[in-house]
Formats: sequence, structure tokens, C-alpha cells
Amino acid sequence: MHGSRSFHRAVGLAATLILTATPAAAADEATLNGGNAAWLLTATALVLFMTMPGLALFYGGLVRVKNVLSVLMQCLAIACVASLLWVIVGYSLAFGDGGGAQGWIGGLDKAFLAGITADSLTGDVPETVFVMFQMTFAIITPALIVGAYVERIRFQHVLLFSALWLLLVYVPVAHWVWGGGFLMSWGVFDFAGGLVVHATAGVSALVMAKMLGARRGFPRELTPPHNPGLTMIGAGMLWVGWYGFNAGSALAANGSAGMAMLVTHTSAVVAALTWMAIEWLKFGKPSLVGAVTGLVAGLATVTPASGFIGPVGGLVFGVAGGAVCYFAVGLVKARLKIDDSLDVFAVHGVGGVLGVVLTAFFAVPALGGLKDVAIGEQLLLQVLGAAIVVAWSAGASIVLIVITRSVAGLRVEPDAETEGLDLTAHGERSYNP
Amino acid sequence: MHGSRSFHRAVGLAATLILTATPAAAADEATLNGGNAAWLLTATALVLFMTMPGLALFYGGLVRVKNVLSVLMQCLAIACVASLLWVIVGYSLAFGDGGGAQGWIGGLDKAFLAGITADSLTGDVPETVFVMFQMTFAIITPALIVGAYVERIRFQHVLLFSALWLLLVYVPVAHWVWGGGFLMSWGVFDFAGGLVVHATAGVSALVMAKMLGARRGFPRELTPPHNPGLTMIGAGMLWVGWYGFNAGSALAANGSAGMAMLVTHTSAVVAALTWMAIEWLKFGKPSLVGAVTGLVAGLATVTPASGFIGPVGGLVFGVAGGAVCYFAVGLVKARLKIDDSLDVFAVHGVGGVLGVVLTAFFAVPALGGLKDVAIGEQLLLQVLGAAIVVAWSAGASIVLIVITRSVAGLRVEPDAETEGLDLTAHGERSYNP
Amino acid sequence: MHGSRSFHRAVGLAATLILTATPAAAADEATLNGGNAAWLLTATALVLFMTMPGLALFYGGLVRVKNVLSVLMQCLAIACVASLLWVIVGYSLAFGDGGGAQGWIGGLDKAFLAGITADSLTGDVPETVFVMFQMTFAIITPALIVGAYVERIRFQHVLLFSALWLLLVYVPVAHWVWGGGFLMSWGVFDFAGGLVVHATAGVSALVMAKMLGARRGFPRELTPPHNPGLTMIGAGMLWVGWYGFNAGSALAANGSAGMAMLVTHTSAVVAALTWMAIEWLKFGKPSLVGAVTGLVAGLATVTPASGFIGPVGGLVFGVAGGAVCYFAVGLVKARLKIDDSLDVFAVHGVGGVLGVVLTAFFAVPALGGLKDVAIGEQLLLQVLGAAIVVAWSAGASIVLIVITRSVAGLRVEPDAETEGLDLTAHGERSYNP
Amino acid sequence: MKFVIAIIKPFKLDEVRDALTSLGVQGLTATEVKGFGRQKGQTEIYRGAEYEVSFVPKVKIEIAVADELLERVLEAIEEKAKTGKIGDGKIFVLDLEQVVRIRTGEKGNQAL
Amino acid sequence: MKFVIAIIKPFKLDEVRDALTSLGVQGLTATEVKGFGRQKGQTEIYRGAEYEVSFVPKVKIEIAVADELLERVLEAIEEKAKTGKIGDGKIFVLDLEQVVRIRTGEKGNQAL
Amino acid sequence: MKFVIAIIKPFKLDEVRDALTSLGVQGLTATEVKGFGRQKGQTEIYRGAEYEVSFVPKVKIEIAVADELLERVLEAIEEKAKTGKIGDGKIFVLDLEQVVRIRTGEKGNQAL
Ligand SMILES: Nc1ncnc2c1ncn2[C@@H]1O[C@H](COP(=O)(O)OP(=O)(O)O)[C@@H](O)[C@H]1O
Ligand SMILES: Nc1ncnc2c1ncn2[C@@H]1O[C@H](COP(=O)(O)OP(=O)(O)O)[C@@H](O)[C@H]1O
Ligand SMILES: Nc1ncnc2c1ncn2[C@@H]1O[C@H](COP(=O)(O)OP(=O)(O)O)[C@@H](O)[C@H]1O
Repeated sequence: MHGSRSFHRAVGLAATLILTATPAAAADEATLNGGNAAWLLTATALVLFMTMPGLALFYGGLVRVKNVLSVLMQCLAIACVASLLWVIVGYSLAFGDGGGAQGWIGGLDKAFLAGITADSLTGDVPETVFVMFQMTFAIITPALIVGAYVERIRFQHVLLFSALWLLLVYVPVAHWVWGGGFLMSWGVFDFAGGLVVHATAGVSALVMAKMLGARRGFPRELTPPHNPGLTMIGAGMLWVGWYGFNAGSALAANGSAGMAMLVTHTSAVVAALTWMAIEWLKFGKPSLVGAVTGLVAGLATVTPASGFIGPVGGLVFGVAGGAVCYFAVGLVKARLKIDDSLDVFAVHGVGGVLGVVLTAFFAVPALGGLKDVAIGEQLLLQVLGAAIVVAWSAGASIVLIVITRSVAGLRVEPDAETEGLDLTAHGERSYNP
Repeated sequence: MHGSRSFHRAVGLAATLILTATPAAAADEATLNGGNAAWLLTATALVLFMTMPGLALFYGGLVRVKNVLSVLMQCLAIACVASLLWVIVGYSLAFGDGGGAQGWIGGLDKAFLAGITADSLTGDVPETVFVMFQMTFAIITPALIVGAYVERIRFQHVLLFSALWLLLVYVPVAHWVWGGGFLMSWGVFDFAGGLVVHATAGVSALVMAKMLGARRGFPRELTPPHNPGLTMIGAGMLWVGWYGFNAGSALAANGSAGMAMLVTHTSAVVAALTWMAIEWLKFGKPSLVGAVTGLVAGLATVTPASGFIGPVGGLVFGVAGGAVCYFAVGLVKARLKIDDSLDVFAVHGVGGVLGVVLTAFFAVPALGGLKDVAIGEQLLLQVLGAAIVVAWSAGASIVLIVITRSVAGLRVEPDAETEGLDLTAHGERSYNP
Repeated sequence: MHGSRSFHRAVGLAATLILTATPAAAADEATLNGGNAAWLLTATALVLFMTMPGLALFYGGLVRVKNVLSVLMQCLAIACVASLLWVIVGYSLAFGDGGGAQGWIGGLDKAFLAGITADSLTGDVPETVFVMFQMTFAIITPALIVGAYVERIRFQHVLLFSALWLLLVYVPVAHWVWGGGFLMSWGVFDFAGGLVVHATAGVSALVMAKMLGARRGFPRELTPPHNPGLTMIGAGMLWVGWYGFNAGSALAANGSAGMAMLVTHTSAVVAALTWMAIEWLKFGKPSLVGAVTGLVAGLATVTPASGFIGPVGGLVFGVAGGAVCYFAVGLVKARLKIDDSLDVFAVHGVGGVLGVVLTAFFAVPALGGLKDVAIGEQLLLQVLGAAIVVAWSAGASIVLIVITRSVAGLRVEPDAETEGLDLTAHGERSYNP
Repeated sequence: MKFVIAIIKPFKLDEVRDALTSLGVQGLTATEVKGFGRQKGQTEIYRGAEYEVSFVPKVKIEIAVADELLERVLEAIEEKAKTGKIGDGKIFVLDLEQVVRIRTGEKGNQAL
Repeated sequence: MKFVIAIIKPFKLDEVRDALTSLGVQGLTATEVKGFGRQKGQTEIYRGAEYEVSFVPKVKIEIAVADELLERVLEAIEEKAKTGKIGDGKIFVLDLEQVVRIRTGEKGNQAL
Repeated sequence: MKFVIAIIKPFKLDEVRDALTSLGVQGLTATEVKGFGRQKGQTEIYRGAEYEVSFVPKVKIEIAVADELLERVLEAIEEKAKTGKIGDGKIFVLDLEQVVRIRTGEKGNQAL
């Protein structure tokens, strides 16, 4: 179905640059581009900032006061574990040379970053910087899942699950889409991680929430987000950091990065306004928590498309992302009755997949996009790519949770849940006047 | 009065670069400079960070606990609306080709960013990045005005007023000063927005505060800022972000940017120390809220001059900005009895205009500056430019508020004001233990 | 003992670049590198962000609620005073030409930044940017000491002590190690400030804590950190900012910067995990405050080595930094019974010196490093360098405190300490509901 | 002596205090509390989920008064705290057996 | 009338309130307090230093009730607030001399 | 039994609690409150505007005690909470009719 034509199709700047980094191709032409390196160094800092402290605060403000520190701790610990694994094998499996298995997974040639020196290049940027930039993606993706299991999960399980999930879900999918794997060969478009980041995390979050069960008292007895202001600070940081996420994915300080920043920003603000408008119509008041949720939905939705579409695409992605994710939130909570506590699936899973599909349309020049493809064919590719990633994420997560829950226990005791994880899991209290 | 000599005078790096971007001039010479693009991408992120969440927190900490979320929401909503308008017509009207009306306003040729591709350049940076960088200025300027109307304004009015104000005040003034309009032709110096940003926002804030009326119980029954720590976090973010604001306005990663950063920083710290010293002498204690207000005053004051002066200029701007704004705060509140609640006029309006005027002196090489102009003539230009911008901002704001208050209502009901805007306008509470 | 061989030894990229900036050497070759300039501008913003508001929040969360604002104020005031002094004489004494005394101290030729224009270069970056980048180091170093004296010191004393300490300790040590002084000539390795920043601040903190005496009720009656979440926000900012600190110290956007970022990050996460593991084993629970303390310990430890070691070095530095600093904390508090309140010595002093010593091993290629030196010889140099800096910091601090305490008084009155410094020194309260 | 406990709307605190002061009351103690009564809390909506907030912020003031001042104190609170809208609150009067001023050791009416 | 003060575990508040409401109690006032008793606070450890936290978060509820409702109120609180574990709390009953509803000026049982 | 309410300076809480414990008091409940009295709050100045803060942070402790312990409890609080400076606070004694320990259902002196 995906013959040689799509196999050889150009797959976006990111892909090209990575390909040129393979020994043979890069040897003759690659020299360091200082401007690109400067921007990628910066983008790396911005993406780390998204998780630490951005996402941690975004999530921390939404839970009850007795679980704030546990959320911060989960994000921090995941960042540490994911970074360590990335250095040890993650980067190598995602971006190393997989030899015969290259379609499925990279190799172990770069385990412990072997052979990577200060002089190594990926395209025209230092490979060290590329390793770091990609690491920040490997940090935030499992951290996104935190939103599904807050307020009731065992900390041991967070660590074990996140570590295995990184290796079993994130790393392979990153390889498939960006590291030279089969989805990349097919020509599936995913500029900055609609599939690799948002779909994997969103789908696994739903699986986790279902298998873990709802929080005690869900939905009737829960209290409102304890500190919407904290959530808004986190959202601001996510927003700024997302510039690095999407515009950094151009791996260059050029117009492609600029356009990615522009459409990212446009989608974000339009999605926030869309969410606000829906709430205003339905409840008579737009809420801050709603507006920032819309903002994040707009950011997640545009992520896969950010390097391929133009400003008008950005507007459309914003409206779509804001509205669809809004209704997805209600669907999961009210219909499916799954306590995906902070709506990871509805915002990231749905937003990411939606964006991947919409990309097929708005990437074409007729709709302001930058890629010369046939909508129909590309749509098939995008849908197929999304289906595979969703299926893999769901399947692997189920298997993983079945295993990890027998090893590390899934849920804390009811008493500990009542008392709150801050005290029972970490021995700390979030506020001591 | 300003004959051909001043008409043709060089008007600073920013201007030059923009001019070279006009089709004819740019065609032959412009190629992408990666270093400059990298810095401008970064600066854009920094300036967004100033508003989201910097300014929001700075303001949020100063209000009463029942209005915190409403302030965050106002800043966020303004950021969204301004961004959207910028994409639709703002950028085009400010920086597009105005044809015969170019002295007054740009054209609609770039509405919806038509014709801007990933390859378009402004000077030697991608035009997409220039669009984004300028957008962050268009975001923060109406957001600055929030400080004048907190705790009592209708949210509908915030949206409507900010949208119209952006088009009627910000966009034209940006065009006059930076986009090829008449103030730019005359040679008025305003490197990073003493007029375009601070004077417009500050003056309009005063008008708004006056027309809206004081908060109930002003001044006797108000309570102190509910969370000075939040204000200080916001100030730190504003400070860091201001590096992008001023040094980014060089539109290049060079010594001009470096010098702008240096004088910006110098003015900020000296102004903070000045404010501290005055409080210490007057009240026996320097306060944190005072110190950070001084800091922001120093930053606002040096903004118009930041690309034109040297380190010694930075020291003088700091002392002047800190001291003059200090006394302006007292003047507005105690003498004029206008409840410009968070001192937008005294800090930004006064600081911005003061800086514009002082620029005439310290831009000359004799006083460490970088511009080869005659002080007297330049002073006239600066004063005239300031007068025009102040008059326009005041006049247009009055007209706007008269209109918008009949359409969207200005103030919330007394009961809602007593209850707080968080609950009544957004249905949320800032802290739920 | 350190003959001509080590005198002429290459001393790392930072040193080389600085050397080339001396008039004679630089004249012919230096031209602006935009990519490097872009990254250094960014790194400067990142390092300012570490103090404002990063460190301020990190420390602010650890104190009692009645002293939060005083901690923020101390950090802010130090930032202002240090910046001002840096412009006036600090930069010149650290990096100016010391003539015959160059081994010991720079000259006054660049006082008030005389002669530095927008065109001046340091290596291939604008000297203005270099001045700013170095200034952010001069800001954070005295601010680190805040952790030793919180909750009981007079604000006057903070100002006076910090100002003099900057001139008497920071500036000379910066000159010795980075500015062409004798430690640089000997070839002591200190990439980003294990000696210049962490050892000086850590040792002086211990001296200060001892001479100032413990807080009333120490250790029995103290209450837990009032807001660990604030500390974690600060830690996240320190982490992100540290990318600028260490990778910025390459003074270039290249693989050296990339490698510095990589090893910095690796050491940080491993140290956080190490600290968590120790707490888990000892107390059955890992705490958030512990984890972020470990993180900072890992960052401090790797700082001197960050430009010289490889990924494996990063792993080892992390384990060592996390574990050694953990036990140092206990040692100082429980054994020495010194109320170094926020563990500045144990984390920064011990971490910094440990890192300087370990650098001798892991800088060599056999252990993944980038420097071609003999371990034994380099170890001697590192130990000697550390000993000299430690001794100078301790001695100078003792003398300084003896003087400043007679001029500005060391401690607040017992009643003020009980009441809290927020109200008594600044007339503000951190939270007014 | 009597121990008066009044639950009032938070923004009425200053007015009530001023009225009491002018009656000669020298001290009182205020506490932030959450009230449950006929006045219902707002329904808050976050991401579509409704949270019924049944408690409303109130301020409790406690005042120890001499018997002869009681009536005027009750009247003053009633008058100043009243908005006429639901949720204005309640006043409770308990008997107070003894009072001690810690600083001086004074007892009874002296200590008020 | 009686003035009932109950100190309970915070997460029992909603259950107790519901039980009281179904008895006909129309209002009550809740306050966050810190309790000291047989139940010991957790020891918190920060950077190796141990902090003994002797106070435990509790909620205090105050309910003014008519005499005839007292017994049932006490039973309801006892039943709902009980977990059987240490720290369940206490109920205190004081005599209540007078009640005023501020909004209407009603007094006594009417005002409850 | 008596219900003792003491308003004290916040930093005296631990000392008072220790003293009461050594008298055999097994429990007490503490609340953060704001006091208004002879001691005036500091004037706070923000951006030149003066805010008169009339309330001062205090801690309220409530202790149910057996009659025979009352005197010693009062003395202990007085002694420990006293600094001799204005604002040391007050102790109020009310009659306590009944006590229930929720966990066990014990009543009266047993339940204290
Ligand atoms: N029986 C009661 N016991 C204790 N507090 C009560 C009681 N009834 C009401 N309150 C307090 O008085 C407040 C106001 O009561 P509510 O019934 O809402 O309005 P109103 O007093 O106007 O009838 C409540 O929020 C609660 O704090
Ligand atoms: N004598 C007392 N006076 C006031 N409050 C008390 C008294 N004894 C206990 N309390 C309150 O009741 C709570 C529970 O008491 P505790 O002794 O811990 O458990 P239990 O009630 O199960 O014996 C305490 O935290 C405290 O708030
Ligand atoms: N009549 C009163 N009723 C209730 N509380 C009171 C009364 N008088 C004083 N207080 C409380 O006691 C505290 C101390 O009283 P104050 O008059 O300031 O000092 P002192 O007790 O030393 O005379 C006050 O802040 C207030 O909380």
C-alpha cells in the first residue's frame, strides 16, 4: 500500500537533518551552524522548562491541597528517570542505527552515548545538543501521563511504570516517526510530536486511568482545583516552552522555525478563545481553568502540523482543537465515567490525533501549507500512522500495567488516599504556616 | 518644522532593518542570518514570558485575594485577543505598506499574513519571526493597562476595549514610530517602545481609571497587596523577559543587542536601589513591593533609549526613573485621587515619556551614547513625538471608552465588586483548601 | 612546583577566548560570531533567571512564613548591589588588565566600563554580552550565601557584607581563575565556577553562619519549610538556568556547549535520584525537598567539570555529588551544630570542591573527558587551587564580618526575630487574605 | 459577663468592629470560618465538571462583654451586619464565668 | 438551647453535615483547626532534620441546636465522625442563652 | 467541667502546650485568629499608600478541663503566655455541660 513513492518521499526538515547525520551522508557536507546550534540549545532549555516546573505546576494546581507535592514529585522523578534511561539506552534505541531492524527500532551502538563527542554533528548542529533536545521530549511525554493517575497511585509504581513505558512505548514510536523507522519511511507527518508525544501519552493515560480506577468519591465528592493560579502559571510556562518544542523541532533558526512558532501561537490563542466562548455560552461565565485548558489543547493539536502549515491553518487548528477537546473532556468524564483526572486523554490524546489527521489537509499549499502532497493519500497515511501508534500505546500500556501492578502495587491504601499522598508517600505538607 | 534633513536621518537599527525589508530594497541583499534569527526567536519567547505569566503574576499579587484569578484571566484573554487581531490585521496595518497613507498607517496587503512564507525576510531575519516578535509587544501593551482597572471592571469590557484599543492606539503608534510612519521619518528615537508601549498604555490607563472611577472604599478601606511574593516572582520574570524586549529590539545578536541588555539591566538595578533608598529615608524600611516597582520603573524608563545610550546613561536613567516614578505614584494617588490601582500611569506612562525625553541627551556620544545628533534638535523631536503620542492615546481612549461603556458596560455591580470578580465573573476561587 | 609547563598549559575554552580578547592578540582575528553571541545573550538571561526569581523562590520556600519576603528582598537587593558594583569596578578588576599585578587582580582601566563600546569583542562575542554574562555570575554568588543567614540577619548587614564580599572575595577569585590570574596560569580547571562560585559562597556561608549564631530555637523548635512547592519551582528554574550557567560558559554555541549541557543535566538527575534513594532507605520515604536538594547538589558538583568531562563523567559526578552532599548536610547540622540554615556549605561548598577535585580524574580522555592532562599532576593543581580559594574565602569572610558587624550590626533583636523579618525589616506580610 | 459569638459576612467586619469600638468594646477576636445554612454556595464548574460548594466564607467574631453592655452590643452587630439578604448570619450569646487578662493577671470585668 | 462544638477529622465533614441536615439542622459553622491529643502528628524530615509536628489538622464544627434536638445531634455526629481510630475527636456541649438571626432580628429557637 | 478559651501570642503556643501537658491535660485545639485590642497593628506601606492593619495575628486555644484542674490550667497559661507587653491576650472560662469522645462514646470527665 505504501510503495516506493511514499518510501522515498521527503519527510520534513527534521527527518532530512537526521538522515544526513548517518555517517556516510554527513561526512562530506556537515559543518556546524552556530545560529542553528544557538537556537537548539535555547529550545532545549525551553522544553525542559515545560516540565520543570511548567507541567508540574499546571497539574499541581488542579489537584487537592493534600496531593500537590506528590504531583510535583512525580514529575520530577519521571524527569530524572527518563533522562537517565535516555542516556543509557533510550537515545540509542530511538536514533541509533538499527541495522536490519531499523524499521522497528534503533540499535545499541550509542548506548551510554558511546562515540558521541563534542565534535559529533546531527545535520549541522552538535549531536550532544540533539541528544539533549530529544531528551526533553522523552522527559515530558511520560510526565504528561501523571495527570491520569494523580491522588491515588503508589510512587513506586510511577517510577517503574514510567521507566518501562519510556522504553516500550516512547522510544519505539520516536524511532518509527523520527528515527528512521517505518512510519518515517512511509512519510507520515508528525513535526513535533502529535503521535510521538501526545497520542502515546494520551492513550496510555486513558488505559491507566481505567485500570487504576477512579479516585474515592469520584465524581461527586471531589473538590475544585485547589489553586487555579498555579495552573495558570504552569500554562504560561508551557506556552513559552512550546515555542522551543515546536519551533525547536525545525532544528534550525530559520523561517521554518519562525512559521512553526507563528502557527503554534495562533492555534493556542484561538483554542483558548474557543474554549472560553463555549463556556460562556453554556455557563454564562468563562473560567480561567477552562481558558488555559483550551490553550493547551490548541498547542497539542497544532504540534504535529507546526512545521507544515501556514497561518490560516493555525487558525483552523485552534478552533478545531479547542472545540473537539472541550467535548472530549465531557465525554470521558460524564459518559465513559473514567477518572482520567486531569484530562490527559481528552486534551493530549484527542488533540494530538486530531492534529495528525488535520495535517493531511492543511499541509498542502492550497490551504496555506508547505508540503507538496496529495491530500487523500496523505490522509490515509496520517490515519494509518495514528491508528498504529494508538493501538501500540494502548496494547503496550495494558501489558505493562498488568506486570507493574503485580510488582509494585498500583494504588495506595484507602487511608493514605484520604490522608493525601503528600504526607503518606513523601512525609511532607505543602503548606506549613 | 521637521524638514528633509530630519526626514532622511538614520533612525536606528530597527528602522533600517525594517526599511530594507521593503520589496525593492531587500531583494538583492537580504540573506538569512542564523545567529540573528536564533536570538530573535529567543527574544520572542522572552517577551511572551513577560506577559504570560510575568505581568499576570506581578499584577495578581497586588490585588485582593478575591480578584486574583480575574487579573490572570484578563491578562490571558488580552494576550489571546491581541494575538488574533495581530494575525488578522494588526501586523499588516503596523508594518505593511501603507502606500500614500504610509505616514499614518500601513496597508492591508498583509492582512491574515498574506504572502508571508517561511522564506520571507525582514532584514536578515525571517519575517515570520519578526511578526511573532512584534506580536509579543502587541500582547503586553494592552495587558499593561489591566493594572488601572482591576477589581471592578466587567470582563466583557476588557475584551472589547482591549481589542479596539489595539487597533486604534497601539497599531497606529507602532506604525508611526517603527513601521515607516511620520514619527519614524522625523527621526524620533524610540528603541524598544517608550512611546509605542509605555506611553500609550500608561496614558490610556490614567484615562480609564478616571472614567471607570475608584474601587469601592478607595483609598481608606483597601487592604494591602495580598501576596507580595507573587508580585516579586512576576517582577523577576519581567526583568528576564525585558532582556528580550530591549536587546531583542536590535533584531540582531550583536554588540548593539549586548549594549541594550547592559544599559537595560543597569537602569533597572539602579532604579530599584533608588526606590529602596527613598522608602528607607521616608519610612525607615525599604519594602519588597517598593523595590520591584522601582525595578520596573527603571526598565520602562530605559526602554526607549536602550539601543542608543551607554553604561553611564544607564546609571542616570535608573536614578531618574526610580525617583520620578516614585513621586508620580504619590501624585496620582494622593493628589489627583485617581485610582489607577496598580500605578500604570505613574510607572509606565511617566517612565516611558521620561525615558523618551532623556534619550535626547544620553544618545549623544559626549554622554556615552551611540547616535550622532544635536541634543537640542533631538530634544524637540522627542518632546514633540511624546506629546503627539500622549495626546492621541488620551483622546482615542476617551472616545473608545465612551463607546465601549455603552456597548459592554463598564463596571460590575457593587455586590459583585464586594464579592470579588473571581467568583462573580469566572465562577472560580483562587484557593480551595 | 608549578613550572612553566603548567603555566603555558591550555586552560579550557573559556580561558582561551578571554585571552584572545587582550588587545594585541584579538586585533587581527576577532570578528563577531552571531551564533555564539545569540547563545551568550540567551545564557545571560538564563543565569539571571536562576537568581531572579529561581534562587529567591528556592530559598523562600524553605524558611518560615514570617520571613519569606525578607529572603526575596535579600536576593533582589544583592542582585542590584552586585550589578552596580560590577559596572563600576567589578568587571574591570576581574577581567581588566592588571598589568604587573595581573596574577593577583585586574586593573581599573575598565572601571565604569570605560572604553567598552557596542563594537568591542571578547573572543568572537560582543564584550557587552560578556560583561553581562559574567555579571549574572557576580549576582548569584553572593546571593547563594543568603541561605546561611536567613531569618535573623539585619538587612543593612546583608547589603554591606555582600558589597564588600563581592569586591574582596568574588572579584579576586574570578580574576585568579578566569581573568588571567595565577590559578588560570597554573592550569587549574574550573569551567563554570566550582571554585569561583560554589566554593567561595559555600565556605563564606559556613563562616557567616558560625559567626552569626543559630536561629532562636535551633534546632528543636524550628518548623518545617513553609512551602516546599515554592522550593520546587525555584529548583526547576535553577535547573533550566543552569543550562545557561554551564553551557553558556563555553562562550559559544557549539559541541562544547552541548556536551556541557549534557553532563550538567546528567549529573543533576543522577544526584536527585541518589538523594531520593538514600532517603528512601533511611526513612522509608523520598521527600520532594530532599530530591530537589540532591538536584542542586548534582548541579553544583558538575559545574567546575562541565566543559571537560563526558557523559560517563556526568553519571559519576551525580552519584558522588548526591551522596557526599547528603552526608555533609547531616554533618554540619548534627555534628558541627552550625545553623547554616539552608545548607549552603554542605551543598555548594562541598559540592563545588568535590567537583573541582573529581575533575582531575574525569577530564582525561580515558575516563571520557576532553582534556589531555596527567591525572596526578592535575589533581595536585585542583587540590591546591581549591585549598587556596577555600582559605581565602574563609579568611576574608572572617575579617569582613568582624568589620561589618561593628558598622552595621549583625543580628536583629530577639523580638524582631520572633516577629519575623518580613514585618520588622520590610513592613510587609507575605500573605494578606 | 457574656461571651458573644457572631457569624457575619466577611466584608462587614470592619463596620461591625467600628460600631463596637464606639460602644466602648476594647477588644474582640475574629476567625475566618465556613458557613453552612440557608444561603447556598455557588456551583463552580471546572472543565465541565460541576462542584457544589456548600460552604460559604464567613467571619466569626468573639467578644467578651460585661452584662450591661450586652444589649447594645447585640443591637450594634445586628444593625451593622445586616444587608437584608440571606446569609447575614447569627449571633450566639453564652454565659461567661471568668476572664483573665494575661498581661496583668486582672480578672472579671476589669480584664475585658 | 445548646451550643455544640465538635472536633472531627477533616474528611468526615461532609458526611456529618449531611447527617445533621437530615435531622433538620439548618445551619452550622466550620473552622479549620489544629488538634493536639493522643493522636500524634507525623514526624516530618527535611534534609535529614526531624521536625516533630505535634498538631494534627482537624475541623471544628459549631452548631446551635434546640434542646430537644440535642441528643439526636450528638448521636449523629458520633456515628458519622467515628472511624474507631485514635484522633476521632470530641464533642462539647455548652449552654446557649440567646440566638439572634441578623437578617430578620428573630430570636431564640426561631432564629436557629 | 469547664471550657477554657485562651487568646495568646502565636509564638507562645508551644510553651503553653508543654505546660498544660505536664499538668495532665491530654488534649487541646488551636486556631489561628486575628485579634483586635489595645495592641495596635503595624501600619503597612505599599507604594506610598498607608494601610492600617488593625488586626494582629493571635492563636486561640480551646481546652476542656475537669473542674479541679481549672485553677492550675489558668495559672499555667497565664505564666507561660505572659511577656508583660501589650497584646498578651485573654483567657475566657465557660461552663461545659457535656463532653463526648467520639471514638469510644465515653462521656464526661472520662472523655477529656
Ligand atoms: N444553627 C447554626 N449553628 C451554627 N451556625 C449557624 C447556624 N445556622 C446558621 N449558622 C451560620 O450562619 C450563617 C448564615 O446562615 P444562613 O442560614 O445562610 O442565613 P440567614 O442567617 O440569613 O438565615 C451560616 O453560613 C452559618 O455559618
Ligand atoms: N481536652 C480537650 N480540649 C479541647 N480539645 C480536645 C481535648 N482533647 C482532645 N481535643 C481535640 O480532639 C482531638 C482528638 O483527640 P485525640 O486525643 O487525639 O483522640 P481521641 O479523641 O480519639 O482520644 C484533638 O486533636 C483535639 O483537637
Ligand atoms: N473583649 C474581648 N473579647 C474577645 N477577645 C478579646 C477581647 N479583648 C481582647 N481580646 C483578644 O485579646 C487580644 C489581646 O488584647 P489586647 O487588648 O491587645 O492586649 P492585652 O490583653 O495585653 O490588654 C486581642 O488581640 C483579642 O484577640
